[in-house]
Amino acid sequence: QAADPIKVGMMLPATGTYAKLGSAIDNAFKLYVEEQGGTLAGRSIEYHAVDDESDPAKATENANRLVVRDGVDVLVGTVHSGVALAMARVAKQRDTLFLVPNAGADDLTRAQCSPNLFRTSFTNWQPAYAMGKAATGMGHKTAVTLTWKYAAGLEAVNGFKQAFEEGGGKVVKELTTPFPGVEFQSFLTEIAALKPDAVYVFFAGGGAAKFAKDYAAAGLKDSVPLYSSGFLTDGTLGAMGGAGEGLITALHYADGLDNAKDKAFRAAYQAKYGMPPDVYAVQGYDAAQLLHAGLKAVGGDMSKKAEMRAAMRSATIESPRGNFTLSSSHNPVQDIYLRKASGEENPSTGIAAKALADPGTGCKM
Amino acid sequence: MDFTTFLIQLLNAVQYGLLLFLVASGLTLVFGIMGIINLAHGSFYMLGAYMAFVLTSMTGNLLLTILIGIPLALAFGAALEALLFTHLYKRNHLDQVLLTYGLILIFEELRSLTVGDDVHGVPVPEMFSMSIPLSDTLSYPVYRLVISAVCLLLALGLYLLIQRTRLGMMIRAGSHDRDMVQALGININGLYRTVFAIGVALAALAGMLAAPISSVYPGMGGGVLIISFVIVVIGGIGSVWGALVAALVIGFADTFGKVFMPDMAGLTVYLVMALVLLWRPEGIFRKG
Amino acid sequence: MNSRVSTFFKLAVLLGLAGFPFFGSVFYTEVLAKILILAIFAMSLDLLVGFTGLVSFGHAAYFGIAAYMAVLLAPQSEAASLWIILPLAVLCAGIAAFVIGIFVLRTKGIYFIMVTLAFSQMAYFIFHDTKLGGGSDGIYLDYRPDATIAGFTPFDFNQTSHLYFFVLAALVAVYVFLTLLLRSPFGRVLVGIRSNEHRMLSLGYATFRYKLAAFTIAGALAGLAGFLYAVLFGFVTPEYLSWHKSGDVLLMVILGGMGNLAGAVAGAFVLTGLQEVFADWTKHWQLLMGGVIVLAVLFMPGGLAALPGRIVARLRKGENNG
Amino acid sequence: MAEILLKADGLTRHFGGLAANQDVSLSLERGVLHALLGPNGAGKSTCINMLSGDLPPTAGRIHYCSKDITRLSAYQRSRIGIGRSYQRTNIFTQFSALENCRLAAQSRHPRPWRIFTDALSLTDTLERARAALVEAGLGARASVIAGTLSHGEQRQLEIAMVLATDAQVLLLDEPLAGMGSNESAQMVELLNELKKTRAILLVEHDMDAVFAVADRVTVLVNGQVLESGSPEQIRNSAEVQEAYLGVEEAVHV
Amino acid sequence: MSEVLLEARGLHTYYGLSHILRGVDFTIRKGEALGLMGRNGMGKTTLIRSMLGLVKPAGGSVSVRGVNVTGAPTYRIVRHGLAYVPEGRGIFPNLSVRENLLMSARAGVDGQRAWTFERVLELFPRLAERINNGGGQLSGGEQQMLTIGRALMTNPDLLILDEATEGLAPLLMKEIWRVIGEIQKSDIATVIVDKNHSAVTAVTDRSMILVKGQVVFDGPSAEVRGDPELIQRHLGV
Ligand SMILES: Nc1ncnc2c1ncn2[C@@H]1O[C@H](COP(=O)(O)OP(=O)(O)OP(=O)(O)O)[C@@H](O)[C@H]1O
Ligand SMILES: Nc1ncnc2c1ncn2[C@@H]1O[C@H](COP(=O)(O)OP(=O)(O)OP(=O)(O)O)[C@@H](O)[C@H]1O
Ligand SMILES: [Mg+2]
Ligand SMILES: [Mg+2]
Repeated sequence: QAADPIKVGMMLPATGTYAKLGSAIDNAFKLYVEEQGGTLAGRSIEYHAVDDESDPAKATENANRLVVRDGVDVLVGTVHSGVALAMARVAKQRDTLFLVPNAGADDLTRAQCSPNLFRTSFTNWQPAYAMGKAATGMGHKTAVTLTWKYAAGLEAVNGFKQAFEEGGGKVVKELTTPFPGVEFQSFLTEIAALKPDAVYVFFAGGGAAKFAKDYAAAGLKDSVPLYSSGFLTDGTLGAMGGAGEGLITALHYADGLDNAKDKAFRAAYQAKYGMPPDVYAVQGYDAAQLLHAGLKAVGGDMSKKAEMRAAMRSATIESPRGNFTLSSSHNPVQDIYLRKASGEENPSTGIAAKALADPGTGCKM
Repeated sequence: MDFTTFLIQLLNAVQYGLLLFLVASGLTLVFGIMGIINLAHGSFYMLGAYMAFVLTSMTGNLLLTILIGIPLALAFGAALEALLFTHLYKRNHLDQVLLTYGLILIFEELRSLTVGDDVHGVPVPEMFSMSIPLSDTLSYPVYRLVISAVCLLLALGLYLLIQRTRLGMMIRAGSHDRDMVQALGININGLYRTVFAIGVALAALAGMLAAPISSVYPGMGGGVLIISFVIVVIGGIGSVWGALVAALVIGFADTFGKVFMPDMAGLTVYLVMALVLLWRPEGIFRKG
Repeated sequence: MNSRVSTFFKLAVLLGLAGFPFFGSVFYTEVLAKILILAIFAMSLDLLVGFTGLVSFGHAAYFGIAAYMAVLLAPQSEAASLWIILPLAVLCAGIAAFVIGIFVLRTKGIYFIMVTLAFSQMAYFIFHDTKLGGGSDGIYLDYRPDATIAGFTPFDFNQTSHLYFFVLAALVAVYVFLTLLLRSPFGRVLVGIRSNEHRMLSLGYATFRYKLAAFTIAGALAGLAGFLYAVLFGFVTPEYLSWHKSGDVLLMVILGGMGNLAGAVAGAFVLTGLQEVFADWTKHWQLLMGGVIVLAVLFMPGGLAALPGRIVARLRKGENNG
Repeated sequence: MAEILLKADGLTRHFGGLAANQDVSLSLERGVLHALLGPNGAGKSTCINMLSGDLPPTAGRIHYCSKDITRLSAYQRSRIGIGRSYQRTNIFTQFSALENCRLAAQSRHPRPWRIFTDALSLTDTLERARAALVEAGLGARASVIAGTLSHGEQRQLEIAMVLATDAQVLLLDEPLAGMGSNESAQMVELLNELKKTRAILLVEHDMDAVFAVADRVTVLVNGQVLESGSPEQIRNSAEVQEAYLGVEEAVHV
Repeated sequence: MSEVLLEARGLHTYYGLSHILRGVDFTIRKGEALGLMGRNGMGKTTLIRSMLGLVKPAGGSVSVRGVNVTGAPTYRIVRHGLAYVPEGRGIFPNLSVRENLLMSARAGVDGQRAWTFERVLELFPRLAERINNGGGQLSGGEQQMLTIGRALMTNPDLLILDEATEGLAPLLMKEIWRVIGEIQKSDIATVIVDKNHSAVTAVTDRSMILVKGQVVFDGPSAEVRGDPELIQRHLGV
């Protein structure tokens, strides 16, 4: 039994907009395994990979490819929330261990939560809620939100709004634009006319870079502060040119965290892949750590599902982001940092919410 | 909405419309005039944007980049035509759909292999990097206005080329009956190669010009593909003015759709297209 | 190719497909079922593109609408009756196609392509931007429909092989139906419309009605495919209606060779099959896929359907020369 | 008095500023072949297009068997028995010559509901199609793909298709153009046969043929009726000679 | 004897498997007028298209002014001073009348521009009236005029007319025959395919009759005119 390897199914985007995030997760996961000498709890690891193309329409089949065809012991994935939701169903049906290293869909650890599903990233709600809290803390009374009209963005806006209004502020307008549209000029005009105290947005990737540039070019950056979940400025600051300088965002990871784990991780990652790691890499790394924690508890015997899951549930992960534990719905209970962009980095300026747990509403487990 | 805001939105609409025309201009030529269904238009646009990124990081100057980039794009377009497209003119038009779809996959993958999957920025050229204040809170980037101006020039140039020169006549004739054009002593193959190359160069130019404001990222070609077709078609295939008007119409629909029907914003462009084509089944400007 | 040889060949393929679940794994049975469903989808589009000359770029709308109906019309906590929900879903797709057809068929050629796209995109955004079908995250079907009729259960969809056979039977039925349809006076009119609609009008055919009928039938058959797809995967997302999906099926039809039902099936097999294989091989599968497509266009005029004929001709020529 | 099948009153059609037809009135009777002559661009095809429903008139009325059909569309007019041929060959180039005619014949009994019947098994239609091909002199070319027929043969096919529809009113737009002399002669014979039971409007520039078959002639110039009368009357009209026939011709005959 | 303009030797042409031209020899000299006759489907058009390179002959050679152009692209062949008026017109419906004429304009091989836009419009005043109309909106006869005019705009030395008088009204037809006579006087050679045998033999010096892709007669037009039996046998009148 201990002889044959554990099959890990990596279902990540290898093509398209999210390809880079997919490879960061993949890299870091493998980095951790290698650091352990290529084995976890005495068992070697065999990878099976599928490009999920970030296409929900193909998600069920792709997940089946790993779970049913290859019979993987662990399913790892993915970036796109819609795809992850479909994966969760497949994994649940087969009761296969499922680790989510990025997708932030609230539902994964709320209504769709399940004993076999563990997330090492965040809920869309978490950083947004923390940001909302921080924004009221800075004395803002009114805010406008803007996001792509899709689940992740709407969830983030909800989180922000909840915290902002709990803190006595008011969201005066919630703007949305079709995904993945990048023409923001009319929204900027509207924001300028509304003159709120703050703006909260949810964008990532190319759209994020474009938005920050447009925001600055419209002259709004100096008059109306812009806040966001960290994805706005992660990996996009270079593309923003100077437009991203000083932007304040909230996320469960930041550059230059002064902890040993992080330093070691960054050095190792840089050495192996020739580029600095990012939050996605951290999440992938932690997914491997979490798996390791579970395996250690059962001595590598994955048939002891209940035991293994209990161990994972109660593990404390020594993450580069700082230690975290899991909530009862299997989502990290973690510090959310406030970061201020500087150059191409997002160094932390403090903690927006300490040990923030997702409410896990609707999770019956 | 107060009046100033309305005026600014109007400006946004026009400016966005012109930007759309710029993006679609290459397609106006390749699809509208030559009749090639080119789904890879977005890829050529992406190519331009990435070229802007790579070349400006070497030359540090967007203008220089454009000067280098255009001949490169022309050569690339001519090579593609000679290798691939030239074999398809006598076939069913839908074969071009298949071919150009294959090209999208190839270009996308090659981009990923050579430049990677990062998001990149291209700096706005120094001399256009300022903004003009419009209201107490809002100002307008000069570079966008420059693009609008370029776009109008381009529209004029295309119009003159297509409607006023013999070259334009020959291309249009060629889209109808290549044999007959040849039989009149015109080298239709060479002509088509040239014009296709110009079309590719236009798409790349659009990518280069738009790079500073749109940033450069994987999949950016896909985003402009459908909208470009929408513009060429609802303008009336083969009409440059039509495309310009269509681009402005879409610019308006999109801008004011976002303002007045935010919940339906994704739909507006398509709603407008459906309405226009049901009203005028051959586009706003029928071909002459 | 000799028509007897081709019939024989088709029967052999059918036999092979029918035998697959007895030998293949559950996963590949599902993959094959998916391909068969897409083949139905492709044939339905071929009725429009290949035979009637109506290049629809929005065919996924009917596929997706029926898929949504498979979930939305089913009760939350138990299985729906197949014999009620299947006709309902197909009917909905057919009605949608009929209504949309009344509008889009006013246009021609490239304009038709774009209007069909416009309508399908509107349908896409309706599902994507409203809570109707779970928004952008999609919606799940928890119980596959139940085939019990008057107390008797002929097959059980929870067994993949049963579902597979049902799909295969549907494919054969659609193939036979379309073949007969195309031989009939009605079918001849459709082909005439593709060739020269104006002349059909002046010969006294109410071409609009014929086109509308074809559009509706094609929509309903696409709906059949969409329904089966939803049942197979238990999941429906707005992406089912997106233009990518419409494009995919159009590619199958073109690659297969327009105006040939078997070609459409072959197109579905080759495009989906190659992707399965390539994606398994390498993460740069798009490069291979794109390369194959480009080569296929250049060296396979007329698509897969024309291939046997070309090979035979080549062999004949060789014989004559040798 | 012969039975009037098709009657046009005051047909007018403008294309922008151009009046392609101006107040044109015609009537087609069973048993009569009516020739419509006129210089190029006079509006003959436009007139046929309006009668057949391909083009809506700007003004004027059209009656078929004293029913007003001005608003009927092209296919509806064809259904009630108005058939036409085109000046620019308008055939199904990808189909065999026979299938071209079969489709024409099928339009009389479309039977769209019989979707499980093989169209080729409907022998009435098939026979009608074959007969039409033979009448037009293409009997030996039935299985040839229409697009690969020579130009002259395509012209013959154009006529065969109208014949296959078995229309009561035939609107023929230059049926002889492009046909060889042999085929032309054959066609003249056919026209003489057809006109006994039908009403025919013939547009044709081949004067030998026209004067061999026409019972009445109307001459159109610049969209207006210049003269209408018996063939002799027309042939001898100085105005017609000047505008259309050319003077020597008249001297010649 | 004057210079040979266009010459074909032993042309064989296939469409798919059907053998259309079966070894045709063809010559035309500068300033000569040649009538090409034959019943429908005998291969007249195919012969012309083969010589122009619009279909690729399977065997035989074609030369223009002594230059071997077998297999050369059509536009090269034509640039030696040939102009082609195809049967069934072949105007560009998406171009206006003006554009149809202007797009083909070029000087002759000798650098002269005897035929100008104005001169063509003088020949066909009807076209001048419709000058801004779309080509597709012309009447049949007007389209025919346009095709001839377009061919003349290339200032050819050899004008190939494939059923150029189809659909022309009698008056205009006479005018065309007169023009063809004029053209010949200016040393332009013409190849005329037409159903009107008496007219063809009247304006041409030499006649050629094709039957099933083979030349069955090649000689003085006067001979054809004087031999009703020959016409009867090959052209079936
Ligand atoms: N769609 C159109 N748009 C504009 N003008 C048109 C259109 N159709 C025809 N015309 C013009 O109307 C006039 C009459 O055309 P019509 O085709 O009826 O002539 P015709 O008598 O049939 O001539 P022909 O003997 O040459 O065929 C012509 O001058 C033509 O240019
Ligand atoms: N594209 C084609 N494919 C196959 N066969 C063809 C094609 N074009 C012509 N043919 C055949 O070649 C033969 C000669 O045709 P061609 O057009 O040369 O005749 P033609 O002498 O010009 O006749 P017409 O006087 O009717 O114009 C005919 O039998 C015709 O059916
Ligand atoms: Mg006419
Ligand atoms: Mg011919």
